[in-house]
Amino acid sequence: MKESLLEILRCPLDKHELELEDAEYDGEEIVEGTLVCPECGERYPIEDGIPNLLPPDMREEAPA
Amino acid sequence: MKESLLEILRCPLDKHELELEDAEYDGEEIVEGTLVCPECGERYPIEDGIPNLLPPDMREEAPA
Amino acid sequence: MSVREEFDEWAASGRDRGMEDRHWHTAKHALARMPVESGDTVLDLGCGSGYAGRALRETANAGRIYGLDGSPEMAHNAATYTDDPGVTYVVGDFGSLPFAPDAIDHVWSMEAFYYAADPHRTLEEITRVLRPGGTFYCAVNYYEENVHSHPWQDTISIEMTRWDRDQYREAFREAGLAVAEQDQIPDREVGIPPESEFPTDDWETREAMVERYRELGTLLTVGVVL
Amino acid sequence: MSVREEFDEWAASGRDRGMEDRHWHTAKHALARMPVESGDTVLDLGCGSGYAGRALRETANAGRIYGLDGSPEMAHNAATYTDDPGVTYVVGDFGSLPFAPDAIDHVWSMEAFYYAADPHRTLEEITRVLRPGGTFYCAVNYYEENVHSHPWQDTISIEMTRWDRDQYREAFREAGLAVAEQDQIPDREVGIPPESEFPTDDWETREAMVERYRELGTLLTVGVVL
Ligand SMILES: Nc1ncnc2c1ncn2[C@@H]1O[C@H](CSCC[C@H](N)C(=O)O)[C@@H](O)[C@H]1O
Ligand SMILES: Nc1ncnc2c1ncn2[C@@H]1O[C@H](CSCC[C@H](N)C(=O)O)[C@@H](O)[C@H]1O
Repeated sequence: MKESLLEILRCPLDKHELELEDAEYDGEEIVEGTLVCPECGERYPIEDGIPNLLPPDMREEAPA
Repeated sequence: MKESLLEILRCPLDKHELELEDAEYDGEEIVEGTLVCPECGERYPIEDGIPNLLPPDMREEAPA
Repeated sequence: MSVREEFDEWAASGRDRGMEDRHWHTAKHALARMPVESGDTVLDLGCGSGYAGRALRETANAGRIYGLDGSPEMAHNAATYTDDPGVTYVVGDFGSLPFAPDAIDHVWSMEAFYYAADPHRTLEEITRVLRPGGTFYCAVNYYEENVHSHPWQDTISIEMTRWDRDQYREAFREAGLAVAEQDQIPDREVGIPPESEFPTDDWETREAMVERYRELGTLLTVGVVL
Repeated sequence: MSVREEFDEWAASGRDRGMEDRHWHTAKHALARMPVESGDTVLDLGCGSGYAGRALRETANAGRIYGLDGSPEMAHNAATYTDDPGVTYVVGDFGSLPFAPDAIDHVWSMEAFYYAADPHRTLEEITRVLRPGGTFYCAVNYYEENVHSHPWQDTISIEMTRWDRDQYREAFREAGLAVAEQDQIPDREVGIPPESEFPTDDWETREAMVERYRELGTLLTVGVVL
């Protein structure tokens, strides 16, 4: 994802703007990192360039 | 036309409500009569049950 | 010649029923898409024989249909084709609609809009008479992309507006109509003769006729009042 | 099973591309009607392989496409099918869209809406993220009138919403979306074998298959935010 995506992305829980942490870049693309909601504290992973903004209760890993 | 049509019909020139004059009825249908705009004084004929609400400059008879 | 004179002549010579037959091929598909609810009030602009409004009474149970036409002969003909008390014909001009604001749920117009002397003003009038959320279904065969329609202007004394798809969308938005859809509806019904019969009276080549009817079709632009 | 688990499995087994091939038959007609202008931002809800958004980039010159899907595998597959910088995939749920208000010009969704756990809430979310005048194009093959789709629920662990045409229109309006159009788009492309080959694995009779594809088709409901 591009950093400009932060303008439009919101926390799915409280619709607050998100902040980027621990970003790893490949050129302009953010490939890994974390999106943090400063309002509720929830953390959303960026994996392989794709942010995962599922509400936390839908995000758990599938049972192995 | 039905009398209830007056609720929705307006003078094409100034959009004022219209008043009915000289109405001839066939049951509930008004078959002849005149619609008058109390605002601008313009008069619109009802012919064969159909009101003619063309603006006056478009209404003249075709040259014979 | 005026709209009234031109189309009174058409009506007197029975062209109203001829247009109905041809226009129905594509009009019915557009009519079927309209979100008309039981009891809704629909205005048919340039109603001609009035077939579209009568169809919406039957299929969508529209409560009231107003068919407006600038030609008294057209309106009088239309009135003789029905005795449905929910259907009313009115003689009037596209430039100054004789209706109250917000009085109409949906406006339909087939093969008529481009005769408006000032199409922008007509769109503003449509926006005025429609309630918020009401739709304007505007269907035309005469438009820029349909090159086969261009010569039509030479056969008629009224000046016609030949917008392209973009111009329709832009003009709708200027008048306060959000564009919800734009589509070209093919006519799959008109019979196209085999190659060997071309040229016909109307068509140089079969290819041109196929393009006109099966590919270009009727341009439909749908606007919604915000 | 959750949406994520169910559809991760579909994605892993390549069903994303299979759906793309089949859905394209009707989706392309609905996509072609969308009033997307050059530079517009479009959100594809339940994007699967992401083909619809990519098509709107090419044909309508959309400025930005966001493909949202609840299945990480679907989103990751979709990302591998393009390197267009105007296209972005996001994992998220229909119940709480991770976007700012008024951020989106048009929302598209094909064969996905009825998986929403609370479809009314999803419609409210769509209304929230769309700007006034923005459209929601909602296309589904699973709906009440399509009796041939009813058994699909038995093959999937997620509860599906089976509204009829009226229920779609009513729910749109409740959520603040004016209904601009409703249509059933036939699939004229899927091959239907000759009578002698029925019953097939999937179809008892040829008549049923014709009804499903050529007559009932894909239900499209278009809403506009007032
Ligand atoms: N400025 C104007 N005001 C009102 N009606 C007009 C008009 N210009 C043209 N018309 C009417 O528009 C009609 C166009 S012909 C189309 C008729 C009908 N809708 C159909 O599909 O067959 C004619 O009946 C003509 O009288
Ligand atoms: N609640 C939910 N939130 C987000 N995505 C969902 C969802 N429920 C289902 N989906 C996604 O919706 C898609 C339905 S399959 C349709 C995919 C694509 N639109 C096409 O036309 O082929 C799947 O990819 C699934 O993961």
